[in-house]
Amino acid sequence: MTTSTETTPIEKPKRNYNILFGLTLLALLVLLWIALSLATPSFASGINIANLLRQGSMIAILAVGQTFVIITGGIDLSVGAIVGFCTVIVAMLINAGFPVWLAVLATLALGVAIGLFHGFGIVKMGLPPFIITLATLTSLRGIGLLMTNGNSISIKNDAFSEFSRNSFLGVPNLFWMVILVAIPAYIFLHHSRWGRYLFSVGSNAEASRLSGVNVNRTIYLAYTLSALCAAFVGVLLASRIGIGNPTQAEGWELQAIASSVIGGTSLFGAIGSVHGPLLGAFILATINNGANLLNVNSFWQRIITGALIIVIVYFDGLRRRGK
Amino acid sequence: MTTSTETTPIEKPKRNYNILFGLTLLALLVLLWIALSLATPSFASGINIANLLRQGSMIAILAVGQTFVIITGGIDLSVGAIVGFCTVIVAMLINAGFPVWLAVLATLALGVAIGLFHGFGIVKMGLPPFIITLATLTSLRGIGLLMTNGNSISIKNDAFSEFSRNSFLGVPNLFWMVILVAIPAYIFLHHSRWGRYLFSVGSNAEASRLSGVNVNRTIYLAYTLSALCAAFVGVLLASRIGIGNPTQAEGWELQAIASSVIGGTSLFGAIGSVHGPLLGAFILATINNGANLLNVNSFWQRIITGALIIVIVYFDGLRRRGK
Amino acid sequence: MILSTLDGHDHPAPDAAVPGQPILELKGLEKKYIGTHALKPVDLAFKVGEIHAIVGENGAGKSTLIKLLTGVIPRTSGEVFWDGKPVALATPNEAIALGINAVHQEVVLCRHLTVAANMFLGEEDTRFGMLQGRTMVQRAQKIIDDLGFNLPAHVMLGDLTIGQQQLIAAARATIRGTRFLIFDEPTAYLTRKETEQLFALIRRLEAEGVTIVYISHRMEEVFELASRVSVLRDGTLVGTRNIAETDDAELVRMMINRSIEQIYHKDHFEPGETIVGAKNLSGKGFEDVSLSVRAGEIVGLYGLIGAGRSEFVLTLYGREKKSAGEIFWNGKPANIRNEHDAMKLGMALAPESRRDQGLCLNLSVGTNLNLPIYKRISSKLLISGAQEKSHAERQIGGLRIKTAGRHALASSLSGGNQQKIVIGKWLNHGAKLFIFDEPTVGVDVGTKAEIYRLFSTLLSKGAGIILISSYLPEVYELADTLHVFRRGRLVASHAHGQASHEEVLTEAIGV
Amino acid sequence: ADVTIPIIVKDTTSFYWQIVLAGARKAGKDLGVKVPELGAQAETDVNGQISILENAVAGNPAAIVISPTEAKALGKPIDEAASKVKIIGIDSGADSKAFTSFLTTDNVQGGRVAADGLAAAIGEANGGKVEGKVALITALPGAGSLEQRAEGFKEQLKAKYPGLELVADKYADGQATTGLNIATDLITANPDLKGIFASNLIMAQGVGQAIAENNLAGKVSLIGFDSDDKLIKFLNDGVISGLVVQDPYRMGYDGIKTALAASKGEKVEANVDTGANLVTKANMADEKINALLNPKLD
Ligand SMILES: Nc1ncnc2c1ncn2[C@@H]1O[C@H](COP(=O)(O)OP(=O)(O)OP(=O)(O)O)[C@@H](O)[C@H]1O
Ligand SMILES: Nc1ncnc2c1ncn2[C@@H]1O[C@H](COP(=O)(O)OP(=O)(O)OP(=O)(O)O)[C@@H](O)[C@H]1O
Ligand SMILES: [Mg+2]
Ligand SMILES: [Mg+2]
Repeated sequence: MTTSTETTPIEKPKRNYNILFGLTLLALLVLLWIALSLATPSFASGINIANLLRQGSMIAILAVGQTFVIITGGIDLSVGAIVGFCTVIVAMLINAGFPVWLAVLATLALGVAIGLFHGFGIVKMGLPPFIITLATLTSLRGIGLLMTNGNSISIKNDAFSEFSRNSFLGVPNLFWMVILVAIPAYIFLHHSRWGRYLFSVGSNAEASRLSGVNVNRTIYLAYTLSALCAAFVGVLLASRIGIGNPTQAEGWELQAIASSVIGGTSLFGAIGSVHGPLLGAFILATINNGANLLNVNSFWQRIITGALIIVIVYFDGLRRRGK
Repeated sequence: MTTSTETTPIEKPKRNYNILFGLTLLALLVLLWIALSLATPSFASGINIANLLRQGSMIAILAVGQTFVIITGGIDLSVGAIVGFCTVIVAMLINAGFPVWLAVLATLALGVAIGLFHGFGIVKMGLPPFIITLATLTSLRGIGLLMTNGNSISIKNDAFSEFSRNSFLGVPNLFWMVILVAIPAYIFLHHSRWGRYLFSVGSNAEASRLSGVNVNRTIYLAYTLSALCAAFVGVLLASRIGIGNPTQAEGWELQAIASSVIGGTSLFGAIGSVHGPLLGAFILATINNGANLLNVNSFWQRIITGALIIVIVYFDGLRRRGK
Repeated sequence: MILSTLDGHDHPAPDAAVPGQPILELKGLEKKYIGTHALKPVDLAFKVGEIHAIVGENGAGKSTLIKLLTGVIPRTSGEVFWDGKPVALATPNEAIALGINAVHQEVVLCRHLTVAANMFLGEEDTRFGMLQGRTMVQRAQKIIDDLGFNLPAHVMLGDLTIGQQQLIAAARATIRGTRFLIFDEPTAYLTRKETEQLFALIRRLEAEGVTIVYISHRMEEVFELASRVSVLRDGTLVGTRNIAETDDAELVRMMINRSIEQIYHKDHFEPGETIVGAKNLSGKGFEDVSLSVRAGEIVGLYGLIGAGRSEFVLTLYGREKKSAGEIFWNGKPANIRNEHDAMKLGMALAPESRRDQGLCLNLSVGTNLNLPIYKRISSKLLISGAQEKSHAERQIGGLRIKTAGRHALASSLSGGNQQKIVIGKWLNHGAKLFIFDEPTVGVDVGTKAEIYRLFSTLLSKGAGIILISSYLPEVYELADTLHVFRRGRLVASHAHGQASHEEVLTEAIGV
Repeated sequence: ADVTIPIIVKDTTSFYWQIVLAGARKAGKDLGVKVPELGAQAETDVNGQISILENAVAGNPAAIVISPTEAKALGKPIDEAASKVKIIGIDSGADSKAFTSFLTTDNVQGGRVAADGLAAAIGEANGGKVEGKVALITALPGAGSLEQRAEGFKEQLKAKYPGLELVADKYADGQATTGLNIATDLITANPDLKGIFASNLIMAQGVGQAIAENNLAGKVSLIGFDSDDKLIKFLNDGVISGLVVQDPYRMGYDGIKTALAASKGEKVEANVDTGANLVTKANMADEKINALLNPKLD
């Protein structure tokens, strides 16, 4: 009876695991890229890579914001509407003669206000996130349409429109914006205490509360960040298409959520990262870009997208369970 | 062995509570109706009531199916796409000369197959419900478009188209269909053991499994019922618009979910009823109908819808917490 | 009364298996999790009609064994024989069909269903396919009443306290025509009175020839009930003893491979200043409670389930609103609006329900341990990785939390080890007043002794402690002042050792 | 005003239909008629439009002006409505003989005009050679008028411009950004692409942006449909070679006017074609065209 504690093989630490998981989605993305490079010569061209980066950028930023909310166990259906609405606001402000930086700042501030309103609805009014953000979605589109009367507002500032077209060091500005969002988001989520609080609230709000976490403030924070990301995307979209139009970005909320979930975020909260949603968004963008280059019939394209989503998430799940 | 454990103050049984809750949403609906009758003479006219019943019917049926899924803690984003797809299938079958009853049965069977596929994805492939149903949403629209080449199929059977326009005993047939779905659904959810299992799986899947509940079968069941309801709505929609068109019913999934949540269903599962979603759907229909009659600008209509959703769910929440 | 007929179901009565013959035999049963060898090959036979206790340290593999026997998890290797025939035990249904049932360690029931619905889950009464809701409530009520649990059958399970839920779980397991019933720490959340009721129930089952497996960290329960006892250590079966041929000391030695001379370790300190005082405090679940805690003393709160102790401390801690009365901190009236205020003053609360209030189960052990102190271990913006690591590892080492590492998920720990996290996070934080609500639920003897020693350390540093426990020996031995709660009121107070167990119990029940 | 004539458009959120509504509003003011402005939330929302039509009939108006989203689907409901009130159709047809009057732009004809415009632009850019690859981008599947434009465009290409090869026939999801992305990818995949027809306003904006983004003005010719500030600017900058422009304002105005006359029992013309015109940089200053490009909204 002297058997001492046998050392059990120590489980892989969770963090490494997460990075590995990220890596393997990355592997999938790279695989897609290799396959497409072989299938069509134009895929690997510099110009197409730039296009691809541009095409995935906006959903990627939305997905990062959305992920903060999903980690707390919530959902933000309003991001598409915020994007559309903010294209209108920034377009109007610029056309009214405000300097671009001021117009952008004001638009971002509006995003913060919308996010705070969501937090208020959830925390103070006790509304389910699904409902309050759905209501904002509906109302914001209405307000935007009312302001523009269904018209698009043509932005009369070429420098502003140029921004999204240009590159810096050979990388499209839009992709720089992803980096600009992703790095602070990564530090915030994985290396700051507020990031920890997002996870803990999503895992068990009551336990967090009893451990001194300000649960309400954490929820405000998550929705504000999501809306802020959306407002930022609104500015980028206005720059890219050169108009303010409240009906734009319809359905982007679902794309953002899908990117996030493909990237490993759990809709039950407490599981998620920053790199996951980014990879998710660029996987979706690659599928569309590839299908366009291969001139796949638009209808087939939808079918393939659906099937690929299933396959990707399935294999990803297999790998995670297998570990 | 005499008294020992002190009796806790006995709370009202949950069932009564549920019915009361239903009643009060009903009160809200009635209030809306009274207000609208006073505001516009045409609201209370027989023809308008018939219109209103018709307009709310399809979302109501979808919402009931969706509620089964939400009670298990899942979500079904595909219902709108199934509706659109099934309009195509039933139209093609009828035009191919199949008798209407057979065409309808075949379409419903297809709905069941789609639901089983969802169950398979969730249970066997371990996919999150959000992902598998989002993938089906995308793919089904693609398949439908491919089958119709983007065109609408005109249904060459007047009897079939007439059905949704006609009434029986002064009540529109479409509303009869709601009753046809709601009564078995009510019995199923609240008075059968399978209904009970939906709740238990949503509340604690592990506990249910340990009690010998077949959790997998319950999940298959929920998604099958939801898809079946959607296929049925597809048949009704085909009858109402007289065409098969795969792009119809876009966004109806969100309307169905919203109706369900307004009706008191919890997106975290284990809480829900049949009458709740029905009331939710008709409240939304009334808001739209009233706004049309009052000639509210369609942009304002969106803003008001959003605001009313917040107000209704807020007061409903207040009342429930107050109890 | 024959329990298996109590619910009117026609379950096969335990056939006339000969008492003393093996009914369930394990040969080389083994379970490996990724990274953890939870159960090393075990050979063990359970005899018909015996009460077989299983003891062992936290994480020794007791619950794992139970989960294997009830088809909850698949085994890695080995064989199980039921009545001499090999069985797969691949699903819970298979176990239930054989007549193997369990009351699991964590209450696994559905909070959103009624008590009655939970009791009959999976075996509903139906007529023409329709649920007989009212009949089931009546039957459930009758069963509950017969067992002497005074609980309503029609309320939502989630509205009951955990202790009450545990009783329901026990009641539920007994009505399933069972031949083999496993209790995994059933008394953890029960008071002495309820424990007696449960024991009566277990003896009745034994008399009917049901084989009982009983897991507990409380030695006196093992000696009171069991006929044989098996000891697990680190997933290995160390030995099986007839209860008559062993004693406390031997079992403890087998369990932890060393001996402890004394479990209830208590140093006396000269009480200092009053830290916290409640004056005529009322709130949800309790009324007009006045008491105070001084530096260097342990104030114990004893009472039956639902006596209002938890609600009282939650109100002190700012989680619930007080309806009347006042709270004093360091002699001055304190306005505590929320938990954060309480923490800032210097309070720490380890809540009673680790699942609902204590732990973020799907986060890592390290994150859970550091949750209250992230502010302290962050520079302006960033968390100090080194401090995060050192604080987590100090508690893992100090409390001997059995885990694959600080990155392992809290949910992968055994019940007792989870409980250690709930306590450990407040040790990291440090405070003037520690409130421990049922701190040793599910904790093994060795660790219990360490936790009590830890109390002394806290006291020696000038802290005060409020200790709530439904386990009378614990509060009785440790508390400098013992307050007894009954129906939300503080009915009696005693200094250490002043009143006997019986007196305290009588006051708590109020006969 | 006691007389009410609702107008039901396909999609209130699009600028084109807002111009129709503006025309109707003006007519209402001029003629002393109350004109509720109704419409579906999206051009594909057939069921929504049927509901709106039902609601409008319930209000007992003098007549109804409607632009059916879907010819077949709206046939029966319009027949039924026509049994209670006079129905005037605008813009697009329906499978119903119950229209008292019908003011239409022939969308198939619009598609043909676009093909002609594209051919002319490609010819001009390539020294008279009308040949090369062209693409068609449709905003979203399932919208009747867009299908008709596509039909006319493809028909005309086949019939008159054998040198133009349609290499891609793409559907977007109604979003300008998607149009932009598709156009960018098409240009990447077909570096020798000569022309694109973007068959509605929002697609023309997206595709125009793609051409501007890649500095392909003059290399890839673009024909759009309908107009607004942004597209006119593109036209001026040479990014867009031509726009097919209808007369939505007149459709709205004359729709109400005709409906009022019909409701009074006056005889009205059964079919009116309001025309589709190709606007290029060359003719955009013409008075008639200018009026189309800049309708007087209030
Ligand atoms: N799902 C799991 N994944 C990985 N390891 C696990 C899992 N469940 C349990 N373990 C590990 O298996 C070992 C045995 O756990 P078990 O729950 O059987 O202990 P126990 O004897 O019941 O302890 P306690 O007295 O604390 O309840 C522990 O080291 C635990 O961490
Ligand atoms: N969620 C709830 N809903 C209704 N009543 C509750 C709820 N939680 C607790 N109560 C009631 O409040 C009173 C005080 O409960 P409390 O948990 O404070 O008692 P306790 O002395 O700590 O007992 P325990 O040993 O069960 O923890 C009891 O009557 C209990 O039933
Ligand atoms: Mg255990
Ligand atoms: Mg308690």
